[in-house]
Amino acid sequence: MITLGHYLVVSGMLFALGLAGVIARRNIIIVYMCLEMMLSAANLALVGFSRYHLVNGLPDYTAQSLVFFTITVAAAEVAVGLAIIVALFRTKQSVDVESVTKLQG
Amino acid sequence: MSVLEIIIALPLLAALAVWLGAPARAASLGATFVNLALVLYATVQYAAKPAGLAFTNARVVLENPAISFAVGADGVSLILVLLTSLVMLAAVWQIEDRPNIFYISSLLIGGGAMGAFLTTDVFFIYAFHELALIPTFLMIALHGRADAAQRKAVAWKATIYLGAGSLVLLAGLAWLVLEFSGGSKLTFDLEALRNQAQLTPLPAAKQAQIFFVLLLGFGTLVSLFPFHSWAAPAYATAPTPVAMLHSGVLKKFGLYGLIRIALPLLPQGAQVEWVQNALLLMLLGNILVMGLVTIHANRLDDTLANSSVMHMGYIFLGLAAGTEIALKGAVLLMFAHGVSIALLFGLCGRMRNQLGTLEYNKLGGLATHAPAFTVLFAFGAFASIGLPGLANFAGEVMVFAGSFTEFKAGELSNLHWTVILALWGVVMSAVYMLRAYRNIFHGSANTGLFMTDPVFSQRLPFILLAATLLITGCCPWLLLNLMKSAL
Amino acid sequence: MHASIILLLPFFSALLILLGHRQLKGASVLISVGSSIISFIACLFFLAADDDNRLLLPFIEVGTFNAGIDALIDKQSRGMMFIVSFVGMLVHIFSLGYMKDDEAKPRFFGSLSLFMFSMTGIVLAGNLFMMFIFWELVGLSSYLLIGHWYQKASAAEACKKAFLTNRIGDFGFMIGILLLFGANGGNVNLIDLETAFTSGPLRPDAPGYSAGFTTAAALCIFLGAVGKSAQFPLHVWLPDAMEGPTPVSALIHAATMVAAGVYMLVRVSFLVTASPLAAEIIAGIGCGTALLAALMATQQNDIKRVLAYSTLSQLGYMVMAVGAVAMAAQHGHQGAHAADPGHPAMFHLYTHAFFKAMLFLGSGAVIYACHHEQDIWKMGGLRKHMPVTFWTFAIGTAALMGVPFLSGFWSKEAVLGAAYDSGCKVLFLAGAATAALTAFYMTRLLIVAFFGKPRTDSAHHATEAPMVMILPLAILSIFSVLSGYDVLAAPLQAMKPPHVEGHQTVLFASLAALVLGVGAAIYLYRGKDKDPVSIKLFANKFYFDEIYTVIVRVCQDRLAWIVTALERVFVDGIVARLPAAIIARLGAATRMLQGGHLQGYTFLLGGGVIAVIYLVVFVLPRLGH
Amino acid sequence: MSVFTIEAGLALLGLVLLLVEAFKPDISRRTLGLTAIAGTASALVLLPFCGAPLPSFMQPWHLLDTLALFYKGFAIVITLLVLWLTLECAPYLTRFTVDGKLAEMFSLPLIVCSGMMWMASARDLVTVFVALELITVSFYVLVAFARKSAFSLEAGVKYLILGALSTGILVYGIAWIYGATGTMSFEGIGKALANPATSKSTALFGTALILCGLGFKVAAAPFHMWVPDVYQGAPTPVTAFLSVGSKAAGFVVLTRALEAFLASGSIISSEVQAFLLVIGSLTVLLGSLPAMFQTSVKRLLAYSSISHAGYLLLALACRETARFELSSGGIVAFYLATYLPMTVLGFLGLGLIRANGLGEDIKDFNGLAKRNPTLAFFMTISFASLAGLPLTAGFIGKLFVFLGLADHGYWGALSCAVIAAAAGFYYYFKTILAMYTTEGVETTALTLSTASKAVAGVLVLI
Amino acid sequence: MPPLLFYLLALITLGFGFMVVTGRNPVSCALSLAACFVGLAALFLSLDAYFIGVIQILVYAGAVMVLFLFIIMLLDIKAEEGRKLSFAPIISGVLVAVLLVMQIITVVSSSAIANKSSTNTPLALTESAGKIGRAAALPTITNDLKEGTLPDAKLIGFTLFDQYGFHLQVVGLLLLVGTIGVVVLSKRERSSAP
Repeated sequence: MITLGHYLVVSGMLFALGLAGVIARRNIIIVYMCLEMMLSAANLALVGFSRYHLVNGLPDYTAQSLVFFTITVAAAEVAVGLAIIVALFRTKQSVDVESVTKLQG
Repeated sequence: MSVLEIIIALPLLAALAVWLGAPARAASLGATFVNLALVLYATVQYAAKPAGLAFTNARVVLENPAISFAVGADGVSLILVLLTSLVMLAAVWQIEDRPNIFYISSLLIGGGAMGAFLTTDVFFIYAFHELALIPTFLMIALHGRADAAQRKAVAWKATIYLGAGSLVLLAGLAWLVLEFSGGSKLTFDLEALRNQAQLTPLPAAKQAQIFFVLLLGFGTLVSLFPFHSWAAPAYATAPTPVAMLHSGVLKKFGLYGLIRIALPLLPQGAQVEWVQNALLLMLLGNILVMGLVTIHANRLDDTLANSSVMHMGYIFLGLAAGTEIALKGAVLLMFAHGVSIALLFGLCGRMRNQLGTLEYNKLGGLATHAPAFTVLFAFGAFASIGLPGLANFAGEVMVFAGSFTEFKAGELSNLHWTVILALWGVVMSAVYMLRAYRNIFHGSANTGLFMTDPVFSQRLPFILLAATLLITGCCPWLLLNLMKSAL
Repeated sequence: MHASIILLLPFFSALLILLGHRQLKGASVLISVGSSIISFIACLFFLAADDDNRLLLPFIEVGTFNAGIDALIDKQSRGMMFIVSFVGMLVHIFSLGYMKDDEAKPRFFGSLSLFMFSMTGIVLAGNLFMMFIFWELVGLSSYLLIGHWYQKASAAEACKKAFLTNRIGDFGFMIGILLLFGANGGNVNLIDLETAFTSGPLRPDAPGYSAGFTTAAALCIFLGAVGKSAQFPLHVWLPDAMEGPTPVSALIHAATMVAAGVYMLVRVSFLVTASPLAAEIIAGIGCGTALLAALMATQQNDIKRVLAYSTLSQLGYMVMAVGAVAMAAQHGHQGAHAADPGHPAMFHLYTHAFFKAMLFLGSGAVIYACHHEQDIWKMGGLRKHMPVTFWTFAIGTAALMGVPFLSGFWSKEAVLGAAYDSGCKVLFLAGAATAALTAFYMTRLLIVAFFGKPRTDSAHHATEAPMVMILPLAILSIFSVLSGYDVLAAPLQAMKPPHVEGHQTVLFASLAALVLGVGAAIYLYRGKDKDPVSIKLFANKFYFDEIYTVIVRVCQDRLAWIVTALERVFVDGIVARLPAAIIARLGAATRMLQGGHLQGYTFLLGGGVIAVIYLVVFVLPRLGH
Repeated sequence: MSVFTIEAGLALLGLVLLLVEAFKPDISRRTLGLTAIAGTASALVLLPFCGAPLPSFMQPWHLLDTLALFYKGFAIVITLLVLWLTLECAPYLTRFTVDGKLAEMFSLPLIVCSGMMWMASARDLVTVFVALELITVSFYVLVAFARKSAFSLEAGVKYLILGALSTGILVYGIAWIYGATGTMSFEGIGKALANPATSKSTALFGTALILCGLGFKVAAAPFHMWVPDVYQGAPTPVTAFLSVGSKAAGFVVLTRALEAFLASGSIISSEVQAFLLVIGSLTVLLGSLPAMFQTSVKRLLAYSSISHAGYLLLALACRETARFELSSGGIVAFYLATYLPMTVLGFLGLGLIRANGLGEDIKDFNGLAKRNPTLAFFMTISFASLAGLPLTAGFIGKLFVFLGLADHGYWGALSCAVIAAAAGFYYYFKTILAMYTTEGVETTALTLSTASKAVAGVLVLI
Repeated sequence: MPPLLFYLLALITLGFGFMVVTGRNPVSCALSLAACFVGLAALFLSLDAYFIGVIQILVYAGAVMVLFLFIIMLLDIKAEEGRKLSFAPIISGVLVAVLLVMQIITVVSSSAIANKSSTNTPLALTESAGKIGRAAALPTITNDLKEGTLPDAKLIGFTLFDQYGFHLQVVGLLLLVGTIGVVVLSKRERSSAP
């Protein structure tokens, strides 16, 4: 019997997975992928909630439209982010997080 | 528009003018002269009918919490303002070929002190004092008499102490305001707070707590033992006018605050046993410990700086006694000490500039070549050891007498024992002052270090202070009359 | 009226001279001397003034505390006033000659006037606070005068020593005043205090009477006198004070200021009377000082020091008298030696003032003649060179020794009588012994300095002093002969105690002492060129100075050093450095967080989230509200 | 005429500027900048006349109360200042931009501004999210704008990763709050939380996540670690914009969200309150303690802005006041209002010194008083105010916070705040002192455009 | 839905997600991310969110992934083969993840809504046909509902344009800003400066 709980746990695991990746990986592009994963995990939670929060018998579409926005925003973020990463690569010839440690203290 | 507002504004405006390039000396001297004149005018006015707050005027700044720029003066504040304007005049006057910042800072410190003494709104009382602290700190750090690193260290020490003290003080004041704001609005108006305090007085225990916080806060500003160790190096390092103004005037702010804010609002606070004992202990620390430290000093500026820390003990004694006589004595003593220490620091500064050293074992026999200078110094020195006929004596004796008013033949309370020990401090101050005097002015003239009397115009500021000492020393009632209704 | 003239005239002359001596050069001398003369004349009128106690100037009036400048005019103050202004005037005149070629003359005369002012204040003082004020001021003026030749290290040290020693005395004096102030409800007016002690709330049988308090108050006040009148153990400053110009020694350190202590004690004799213990201690200290000083005097070679120690011992005499009279009073010998009308101490003070002042001035003349040579062994044979000085000096010596029918004789007998009545034999015997010693060392002085043949050419070429210096000597000699007799004593209100009969013992004792002392001296010193006897202990003044130096070094300098160190280390360290250090550490630590590594940041962020969730979701709800 | 016109208008102006720059490449940046400034200024002028009620279709997500209006005005002002600051700093900014183009530096702030204005009146989480993202993404671009400077780029990367992370957290939080309460509008959330049936742990979980997400935006510890690096790396005007604009935006959302979370009878109010206190205390400390050891003024200002955020959080924590009418919203608004001029002034000085070819280290301030007394004077005022010295606006703000804390008896937090303030005295004075030390390296007089003088003067007066 | 299917999908999602996190080669990471998203999309479908599922595939697995791959290729980033990995971050990452998961599980298990399921909260399409409020303006929606099919896309569309029209604009603006950003940040310097 699959309950909302299952979905939430899956989304949570995905979220945690993403977080772990963000923390552990050194390749900025992969870090960025992990970030996207986290966003999608959030989406999963949202959709799950919206499905089981019925407004007069139908899923709550306000939540789903938020998901829609999230995806769009994520796309935009990816665009900008990748642009920045490219710029970084151009100057530093590397996408390693360890290549940006000048600013500190 | 009250005359007090002009008195406050004048130095600050003058400072601004000098900053913007007005002729420094002329502007400053002019401002301070006019200021002194105004203060004298106000004092005379008040002396005619010495009752309550005079020249009051309030401008609302904030509705809630109620903060207003309210000025007003009674005997106590007038005496301190008189002190301020005298010392400020002398300090500005004795500056010789120094950059403008000397004038600016002197004016700022003076103006800040004026504001602190004349406003009757806790917020501004506090604010003006802080305003006066900045230039002090800057001047010590920038134009102090030591190599850059050392003077910066000294300046930092002073700033951190004073800053911390001010924050504790702020906490205490905030507590007061929270306790005594009647109704649903916070108010900073001293009168309102006082009324509320009279309407609904706090339990003595709580008063004691608040009073203690205030005591620590104000005490740090007055270099109350053991929060004093900023003072001596700061004064020893500070440029002459700053040393004069801070030790002479600004330092008195803490005491003024205690008399003006803490005591009226927390009448039982100071009398609660543990607070009083703590205070007595601390002030004994000031008198005895610092007395010995002073005796140990072997440079004039150290001696003066430490002595000025030590003498605070007597004023605190007056507060601790809390009787009318003692309090008025304390105020008198504040005035006297301010004038005398300013005089001494001023002369000390001259000596340092001319001789380059202040170490006793290098000096000697200056009296031979600089008799007038010697006489002036003697005025300051003997005043500060409480010689009758000079201002400090009346204050000290009043403090002592005031502490003995409720004395039953037979039993001596802690207070009385403290007074007796404090009296021994008088002996100690004689020891170090005479030592200084003997080492510097007596003995055979040391040909290596040669110094002559300042020209007459440069003598005048010191003569002004010395004369003040003599007059108030012979006729303390001149000042006491101002305080007829106060306290 | 007269009172205020006498008081303020010297004040203004002092102010004028000290502040403006640059402008008015020679004039300052005239101002000073003139003022002294005027105030002497005023004082003559003053002698006729009738008792009262009126306020001259306001000083402090707050609540119960009002210490004004008021004059208590009665027999004692009138008499004392006469002494002060009379001797003062003579010394002024004498100084004209003595200080003729001193470049700092104005300062000298200014200080002299200042002294006259303060001394007058003490004499007139109607309440203890006023007395304290002028008490300190005479201290100042004596400081200035002793330090007149401040270039001399010895003088500089001496004046410092004098002031500080007096400060210690004043410390006690102030405590005493405060005790009385508190106990008597803020009223320290002498008359009121007397009533309070005799019939008021402080009388022995009053409720809440505390003997301890009375004794304490009496002794504290007495400490003031100890300082001013150079009693043991605070006597060390007086001999050194001889560094000052001789006229000063005559006026301040012989006739008037040092006597102020005694005067004050007499003023508060009701207090002494009220406390037996205090009375005994006072008498004891008095006679101890008398004896010790006399012993020291026997071995001094500096003419002024001999006189100084003699002064000490005479002061001891007076103090002893005060104590003795009080003891006598406690034993019920009222009337005989009561403080009023005549008090032995005051009487001795009175006579002593004249002859001791004269002796000092005489020695001054001698020193002046010998070009500031003070060692008596370098003099000799001065009798022929300066006869007038010699004769006056001789008269003075005789008076001091208490040769019958000279003033000293009467007063000394009175004092011994008091000691006798006190019932304490020790006092009496010590007194007698002191008398003998006095006779001894004075004779020694006279013989060595004036008889025999000159031992140095400075003594050889000594010539008689000028008129201005001779005149005061002459006048004083007259007084030291006559002042014991009612002829002078009565109009001058010398408080001469009625000469009571039945003291044969006393009479014989004093005569015996005289004969003994003189005989011994003549026998020992006749025609000697160097001191036949030398007793190190006496010569070195019982090593008091050395002991005190040690005490000061240990109890003050070492202590100061230690305390300073502690203050630096602990107070500063704990209050200032420690917190600063802690904050600094924290700052550095927190700064470590900013490693600049992205991974570190993300970790912190993730960890933060975990922590926050843990806090908010799992901890806080448990805590409840 | 309604506020919406202004909001849309500003965004539109931004786009127009872009187009112009695109099609007329040779247009001088001065004209662009001045146009932008003029537009913003006119917006500011028009703002008071926008009382008109909003069209009904906007009501559900667009709230127009005094708070919103205040923050809208705030946004416009800061944008104005930033634009002008950009103009001032243009000379050295262009050195790090491609082809010395700055057009986006003028247009993006306008868009950000409208984003902030929308945020100010957001009444549901969707709007918050969208507006917030608009701002954030624009800031990604702005921070990395001077990309020829390695610092700017590094800052861009760091901000990008951490910002995206925080966005993820925020969205996840929104999801959970939605799950717990079944709605996204603040009123709805408030109502739901007031209803005891709502699952507490779920609500708390969501709240915690959201607070973390917002905490990142307002630079609250422990989510502050991006601030120093990013602020230091970003072009000075952008830093100013970040430290005032985006912080203010974060706080307005925080205020709104807290209104919901701490609604009367809310089941989680006490937890949230405690959380705010803890975070606030932590923030003031973590902000001021490291600041004492900074040598770069810009970084110092960054830390100081952290600690100021801490004070603001503490102010938010004193929610319903015990006795006195100091509404925390009011305090926050006042604090921000005072914080704006002094910070901008600080960055202005920084920018000008930078524009005169000096670095951003404290030692570069040496002898400023000699080189340019006026600027030194302004800077002194600004730093004194940041330090919270009496008679300066900053003091009153701090005082209110202290009073509020004392009023509630939050002694722990109060002591932290006091310690932080004490530390603050130290590092601000260190800079002030530097300005007056005469051993200045070289005493070349700094040039200061009259305009900037004027503006600075105005700022000082505030 | 059958649990088995759910677990399968979950496994796909998480498994590929795990590969993203652990993969050494960026390309493989990107591809596994795409796969992960596909699984996610399937989960969306299983939650009756067809539209979302579709755009998840289109936007993410399609556009975004392509973008990623494109960039990776463009910069031809070497695989992290040679570089030995540093353990501190990995351990901390794992730690944080584990803790987070534990927390989430606790929260989920403690909250009531978590055990809603398609059985205890079924969609009531036909009943809801009457009470869809303003959406009724669109007859198609009502008709679909009456037929018992969920007009998912239509309903989302309606919500978007009815409630969130403004937000759409803003997001559009956002995308524009993104574009500007990309242009600003990645345009090359004109080498020949006139």
